[in-house]
Amino acid sequence: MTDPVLTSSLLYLDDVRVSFDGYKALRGLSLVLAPNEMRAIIGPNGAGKTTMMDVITGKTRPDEGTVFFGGSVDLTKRDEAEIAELGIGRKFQKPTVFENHSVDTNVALALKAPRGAFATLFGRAARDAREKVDGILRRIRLWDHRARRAGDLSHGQKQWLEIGMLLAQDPKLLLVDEPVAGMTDSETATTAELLREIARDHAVVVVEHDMAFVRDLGVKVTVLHEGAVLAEGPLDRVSADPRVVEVYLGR
Amino acid sequence: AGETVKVGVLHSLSGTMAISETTLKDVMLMLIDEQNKKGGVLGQKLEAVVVDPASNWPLFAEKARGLISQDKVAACFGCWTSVSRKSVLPVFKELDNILFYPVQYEGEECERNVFYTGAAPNQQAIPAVDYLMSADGGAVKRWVLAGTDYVYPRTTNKILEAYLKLKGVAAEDIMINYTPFGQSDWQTIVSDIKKFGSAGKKTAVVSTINGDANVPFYKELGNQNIKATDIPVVAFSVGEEELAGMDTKPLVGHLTAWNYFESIDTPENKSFIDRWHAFTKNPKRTTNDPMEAHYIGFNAWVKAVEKAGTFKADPVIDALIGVSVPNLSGGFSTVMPNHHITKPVYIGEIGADGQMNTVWQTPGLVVAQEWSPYLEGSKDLIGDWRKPMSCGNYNVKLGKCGGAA
Amino acid sequence: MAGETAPLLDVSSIDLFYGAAQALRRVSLTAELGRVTCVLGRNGVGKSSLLRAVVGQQPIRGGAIRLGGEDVSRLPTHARAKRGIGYVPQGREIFPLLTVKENLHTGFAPVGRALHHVPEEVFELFPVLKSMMGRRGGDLSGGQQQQLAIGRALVTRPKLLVLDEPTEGIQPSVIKDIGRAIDYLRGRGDMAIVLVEQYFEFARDLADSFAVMDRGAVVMAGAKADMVEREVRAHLSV
Amino acid sequence: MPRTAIVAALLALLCAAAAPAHAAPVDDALAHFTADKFPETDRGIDELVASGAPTAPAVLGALGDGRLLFDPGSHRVYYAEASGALDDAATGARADGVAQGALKKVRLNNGIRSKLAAALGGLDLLSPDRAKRLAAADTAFHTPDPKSLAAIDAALGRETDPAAKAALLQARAAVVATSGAGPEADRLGAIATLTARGDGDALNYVNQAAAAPDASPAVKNAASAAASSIRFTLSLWQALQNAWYGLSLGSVLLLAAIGLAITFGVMGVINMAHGEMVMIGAYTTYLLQDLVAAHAPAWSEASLPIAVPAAFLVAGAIGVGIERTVIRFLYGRPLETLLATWGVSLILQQAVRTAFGPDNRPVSAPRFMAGSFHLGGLEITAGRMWIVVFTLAVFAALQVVLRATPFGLRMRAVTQNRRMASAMGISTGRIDALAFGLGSGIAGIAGVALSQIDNVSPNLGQSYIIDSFMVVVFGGVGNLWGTLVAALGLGIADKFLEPFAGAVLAKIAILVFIVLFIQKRPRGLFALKGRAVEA
Amino acid sequence: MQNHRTFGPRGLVFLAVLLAAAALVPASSLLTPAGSALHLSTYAVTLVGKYLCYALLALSLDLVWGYCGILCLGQGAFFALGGYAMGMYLMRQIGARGSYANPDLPDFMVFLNYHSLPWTWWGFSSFPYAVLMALAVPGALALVFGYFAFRSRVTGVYLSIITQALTYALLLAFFRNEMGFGGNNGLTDFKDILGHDVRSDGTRAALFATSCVALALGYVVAAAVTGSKFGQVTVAIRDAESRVRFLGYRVEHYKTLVFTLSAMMAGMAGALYVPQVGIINPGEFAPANSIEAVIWVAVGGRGTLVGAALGAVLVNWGKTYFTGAFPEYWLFLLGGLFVLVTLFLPQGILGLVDRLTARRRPGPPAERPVAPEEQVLPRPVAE
Ligand SMILES: Nc1ncnc2c1ncn2[C@@H]1O[C@H](COP(=O)(O)OP(=O)(O)OP(=O)(O)O)[C@@H](O)[C@H]1O
Ligand SMILES: Nc1ncnc2c1ncn2[C@@H]1O[C@H](COP(=O)(O)OP(=O)(O)OP(=O)(O)O)[C@@H](O)[C@H]1O
Ligand SMILES: NC(N)=O
Ligand SMILES: [Mg+2]
Ligand SMILES: [Mg+2]
Repeated sequence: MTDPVLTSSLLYLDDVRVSFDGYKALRGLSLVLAPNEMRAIIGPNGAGKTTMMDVITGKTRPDEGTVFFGGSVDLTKRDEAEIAELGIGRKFQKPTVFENHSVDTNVALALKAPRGAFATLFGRAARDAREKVDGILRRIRLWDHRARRAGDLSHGQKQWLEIGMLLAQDPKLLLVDEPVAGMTDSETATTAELLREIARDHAVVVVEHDMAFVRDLGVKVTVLHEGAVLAEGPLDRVSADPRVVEVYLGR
Repeated sequence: AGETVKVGVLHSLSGTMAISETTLKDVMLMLIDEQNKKGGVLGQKLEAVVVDPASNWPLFAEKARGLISQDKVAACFGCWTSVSRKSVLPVFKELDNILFYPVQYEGEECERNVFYTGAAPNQQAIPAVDYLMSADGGAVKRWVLAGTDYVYPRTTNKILEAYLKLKGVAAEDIMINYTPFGQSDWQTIVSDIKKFGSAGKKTAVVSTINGDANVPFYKELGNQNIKATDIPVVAFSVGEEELAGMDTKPLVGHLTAWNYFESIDTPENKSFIDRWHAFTKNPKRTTNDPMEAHYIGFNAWVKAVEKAGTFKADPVIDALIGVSVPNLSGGFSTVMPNHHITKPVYIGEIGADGQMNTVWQTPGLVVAQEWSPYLEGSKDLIGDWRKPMSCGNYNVKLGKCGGAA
Repeated sequence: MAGETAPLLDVSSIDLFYGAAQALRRVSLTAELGRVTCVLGRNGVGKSSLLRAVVGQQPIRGGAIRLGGEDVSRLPTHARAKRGIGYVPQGREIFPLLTVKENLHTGFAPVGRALHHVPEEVFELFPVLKSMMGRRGGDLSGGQQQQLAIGRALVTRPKLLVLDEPTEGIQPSVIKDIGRAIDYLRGRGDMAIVLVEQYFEFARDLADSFAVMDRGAVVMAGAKADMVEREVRAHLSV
Repeated sequence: MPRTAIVAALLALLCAAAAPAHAAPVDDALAHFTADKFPETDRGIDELVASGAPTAPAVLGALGDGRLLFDPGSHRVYYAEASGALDDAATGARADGVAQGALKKVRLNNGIRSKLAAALGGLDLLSPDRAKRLAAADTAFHTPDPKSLAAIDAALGRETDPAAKAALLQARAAVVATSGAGPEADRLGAIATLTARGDGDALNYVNQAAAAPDASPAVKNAASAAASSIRFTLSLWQALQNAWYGLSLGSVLLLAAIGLAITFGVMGVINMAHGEMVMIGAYTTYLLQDLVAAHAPAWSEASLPIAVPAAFLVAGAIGVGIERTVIRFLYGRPLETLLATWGVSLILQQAVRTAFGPDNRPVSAPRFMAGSFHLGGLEITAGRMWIVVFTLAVFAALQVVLRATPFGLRMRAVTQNRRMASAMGISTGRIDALAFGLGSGIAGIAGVALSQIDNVSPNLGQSYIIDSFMVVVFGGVGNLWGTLVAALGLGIADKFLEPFAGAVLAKIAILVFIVLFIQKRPRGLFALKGRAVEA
Repeated sequence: MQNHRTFGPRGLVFLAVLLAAAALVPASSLLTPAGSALHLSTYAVTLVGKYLCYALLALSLDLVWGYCGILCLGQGAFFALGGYAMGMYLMRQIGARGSYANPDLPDFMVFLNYHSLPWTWWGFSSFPYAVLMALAVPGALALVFGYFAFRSRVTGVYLSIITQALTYALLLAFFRNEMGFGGNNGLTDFKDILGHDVRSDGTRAALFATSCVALALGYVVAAAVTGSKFGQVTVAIRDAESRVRFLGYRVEHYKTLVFTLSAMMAGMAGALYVPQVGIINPGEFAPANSIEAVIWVAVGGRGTLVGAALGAVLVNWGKTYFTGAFPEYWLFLLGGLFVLVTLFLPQGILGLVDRLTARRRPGPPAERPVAPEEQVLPRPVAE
């Protein structure tokens, strides 16, 4: 594997195909992400954005195609936990938190720390763990809710909590699926700012339908359609593309 | 007077064994009731303490302990399966009390605190085989030993196998088959039996199939059209009570071996049946062999208590040996030094009415062989609880009592 | 028309609790036929709770909910559906293992046999559903599920359509479609629509009247014309 | 006197129908019956046959049915007619005024029964009734005796019916093959006939033909070729037979599990009381049978079919009752349904035990479910066959209800998302109650069928509950087709293992197989894939 | 977040009661005269000793079920295996005192014509070896079984049913005399343990005290496990297994570890149970026994360790009492009790206590047994 694009990339997807009982969700998707790059992904409902994240995180095995991380790690051979340990974190489209744990425990569980069964059984929590958790809680504005059961949060609060968990995980690559769905405009702006800040030293892939938010991010945009890349480039150029207007933005 | 003496009744009233044991609880209540009407024992009234060990073996042990140490019963009547007996045995030994065990079993046991009023293998299985080998029984040459997979059938079949081989039956003329408890699909096995029986030699099935599995077994026999005249089945665990739950028409002619049948025509039996019907207020309730065993055991106990003049276990245990009480088939059963009783053996045919018609019986009473002479390990053992021997497993070859503890 | 005088939905001063925690405090809201009432507010202020109270998924402690004059506060959810409340919940709540077609057919329950067919307008509004009739609802993408959820509610031929953030996770062109759909439904005049939204432009374009919530209470309410965008936005920012 | 000799004697008797009656020997013969000893009875049969008394067939028939009575005092013998009227055994004349109570039955045992069967069977070889002739030929086939050859040949001479003729030829072949005598051609012919029959008995006789001391090399070769040919056919039939046994076991499993596939598979209730619903169905069958027997004896053959709807209603109603009083408070807490239904199952068991007693209740089989028939080399018992048919019918009906009715759709909607279903206007309470009632009712129906093959006792349900869960889960929870395939598959696997491993090991092997299989397919045989499941 | 209060006040009370009982009960039974008000009969001591073993079993089950969402319907198998290990030791102690006076072979082997001790019995004359086996055999079975099952991601009812199949298969296997464990009768008629007569009051008191200590120890271990970060992960697994994977935790390792630990606890419970009840036989493998254990946990309060132990003691005490006092009707009472507990005490008995004291503190999540049930029950799928 000496392909220069591959070795210099953080994430490399080439010709990935996935089908479910005959339905082709991904049809030759290719995508390259450089280290510390932030990328926005847009595309019609059902284009395969979430499926792409499933493939990267090991939830779905592609039928065909290559998926490499850090230039050398073949993600199709790893399971979810291994991939997470490699440094890929994810926020789900439907917020998924540990409903019976308190908000702060949710964050603490995500905190970067040894993940082994014996390590958690016998290990002591790092001294700065508490501060880190508190910092994140304040940042996602759930400090006041820290002792509540996560299952009792409202939809939007869960979204935030999941973002907080992603921060705690401190992965090399963040996959963020529709982070601002159900947020108010000002919250959306805050989130964009947060992501930009993270992107300074992390790679980020953001999926969103909120064009104002995508614009706020100010990064390269990839448009997926029917399981493959339809267009790629700055938002202005992409949104001027008549095909994108046709299938996605509408008139 | 005024004080009552308690008697423990340790039979499952729920769970898988309730089907067999509930009747035994009822018969004990009747016997105690009758005894009280006669004035009790030693001038004291008896009181039955009924508990439900729920077909659960550890619960048997717990209940036994409760009966003896909490309720202070003078004796217990109970258990059906061998495992329940094994489970309570240490308790009876430890707390030195008496258990009357009323069910046929595999033998190979002779304990001081237990009186075995059911049949040992030589009081049921061996005579049944003898009968089938006789001209009268059809001169059977080929044998299927079919049983439920547990200790009683396994041991009984081991004894029978040794016995049959001794009688010159070749190994290939013996088929042994075990099935799990509650087996309900007998298609394959019955068809195998049929095949085994079509080799041109007279074939019979010796069944040690337990309780619940019998109904589907006999239904399958009927369905596959195996008639008693082709391949008779002689069963050791099928009594009147089990037959009451079956449509017996297809079974007519199949055999059972017991020490008592409800159909036995004696005045004692008739009176017993009448009292039973009156007591249960059910003119259709059947009687069966283990009930008779309790009848004998209870009367023997009463007699022994009167002989000893006390309810204390030790004197009563000693007094029981040699006690002879009427059984229901017109004779007397005697408690022998090996704590088993003498019994007549009957072979009966199942009739369309669900009753057994005696077709053969031993000429006299049979003394139990608690240790089978046909097994390697036990052929040199005898049990005799009379003083001075007082040993349940005396080795006549070595001339000493084994395992005393 | 009766709607001219009395609103179809009249929520008056209700309280709602989750265990000991109060989520709604004396909340009032009305909705009239042929009009869209928009409920705005930040995360966790109680918008969904209010809708759940209206459809009957969450019991209220005080106040009353009237539909067409009848007090429905104590009726079970399905009885309210029979009286004409159609609900598009937040998070879509598609029956995952039923096919798209079956999902739509669940809407037959509250209506008479004569109406046991999917109204054609559902497919006109969301043509994607037509091509996916045989697929399991749970397999659809998020946006597709949202469209299915709206279509499913329309099958019950509601008089009151309650939508909880219907644009969440929807691609822009479909948001426009949904907007047009709501506009169309309003235009028919036989339906009152309550819309919970975070997406302010969308709400502003559609709404006839507003209610803005904060911390479990309605802090502003009135016709669109009476609303000052700056004040509303102030309530929506952190 | 050997049995075949009696046949010959009886035949002679019949052929010389008008032989003069000897009064004295008849009385002597009958006197044996009054001794109440089997050897005497045996002798009595011989002498009666030898006496050629005209009442002999009637007396022997009565003996076989247990209708032959004697007076211990007067030593007279009577036989009872079906009507209950008594006839004198010696004369056949009506014997009025004899006190029935004083009479004792002449006892039977299997030896006597066989002897009678042969005696009466011999008579039947020439019976005008075709069925009797067939049966007699079959008896002769199964008890080959050289002495009966003459009788068979005589019967063959008269026989015109092709089936009866074929049966007689087989009987003759059996005699020839086992006798170790006769011309070579005759023996070869017999071997050919037996090969054509091709069953276990034929194999046995062919082997005997080969083993005859004077068998010629030609006979030996023919016999060993025949034996291997029969063995091959037999092994093919055996495989089919095992498949049938498996199918029939599988359909019992399916029947027991199918109600659970609703209450557990579809509704998600861990229904430990499912077995008790089966039991209640079986008791309903028992009660109904008793009711019919008491009030409408003419309908007793129909009591089983009537029990099907009755059991459905009774068990279904109890199911609805349980749902309304207990289960409905537990939706969303399925684990607690385990606890509650376990309690319910204890209560139901004990209730039945208290009401009916702990012992088995007899349920008899209607005629159409009794006996067995052959299909080539397959032996199919009628009862099992009807159960297979019935099970498949229940399965099909259930599929229709679930797939093609609004009720089915609503039920699935409710179980997938109760809150949302309610918001769609579905009256969840009603659907829940009906669905649980449906599952319970089907369990009740299973009880009707199981009453035919198993104990009707308070423990009936307990013996099926584990297998039922195993089947539903193995097939994939909620997938009715999975339940079907799992039940039949496990049944067939069990029946193919049983001949090698024995019933106990076969069962263990099946359990181990399930454990291993689930590793490969963690969501059962027919697992649904995709997002919809994880959502 | 991190739950530093490993035991909490309730746990401390529980431990104190156990340790006090370990000291006082034997004293009362041995040192006070039979008539005295302070005297506890041997019957009572043995009975409670048995309940304590059940409590330890329940505790082990709660560890996997309440805190990790693994509804094991085969927990009785581990209990029974531990019991057999101890039973084999006790059998070997009988020596030549058996009926047949055979110094090498237990009685059942003699009459089944065994000529030498099967290899499975080697070493069991040593007490440490037997104790080791009581832990190691259930542990190893759980390790292997769990590793494969969890690696294959068998969850929910599928896992429950294969654990049930496991115990059922073991039941059938142990029934077979060929297995060399005494078939249906099992092992019984024990005489000595560590040189002391198992039937003496002193030994019984000692066994009782040991059971108390074992239960206390089991509780300490379980509480430490559930109170650690490991425990939080297992609860997270219970509630959202796949989400845990995406955080990088190896779910199968966690599950296998808890499962193995729990099996070893169950094995220990079985080993203590056998000398106190005097018999071990295949009946202990019966699936119904394992289901009953689940019910004790549910009655006491799933996800509350103390509750599980309490549930076991209460249900068994009820069973003892009802079967003696109402032998004909006890199933109505017990069955009714289960129904009522489910309807009125949805969180079990301790759940009720929690609810009554809820206002005082929110309680760490691990102590709150409300779990999304989807974890155990796959979403029903209609065909
Ligand atoms: N497990 C599955 N089984 C069947 N079809 C599936 C499965 N998973 C995804 N699909 C289909 O694949 C397509 C792509 O889905 P995906 O969720 O990736 O879309 P998306 O781009 O994330 O859409 P959205 O913006 O609406 O979230 C959809 O049409 C969906 O129905
Ligand atoms: N089931 C519940 N149990 C306890 N508290 C809840 C529950 N559902 C919501 N809450 C709480 O009630 C408050 C209102 O929640 P609600 O879901 O109504 O908010 P919302 O306005 O719809 O927010 P969002 O925009 O995030 O959807 C929140 O603080 C939330 O945490
Ligand atoms: N002793 C018996 N029949 O188990
Ligand atoms: Mg998506
Ligand atoms: Mg909301």
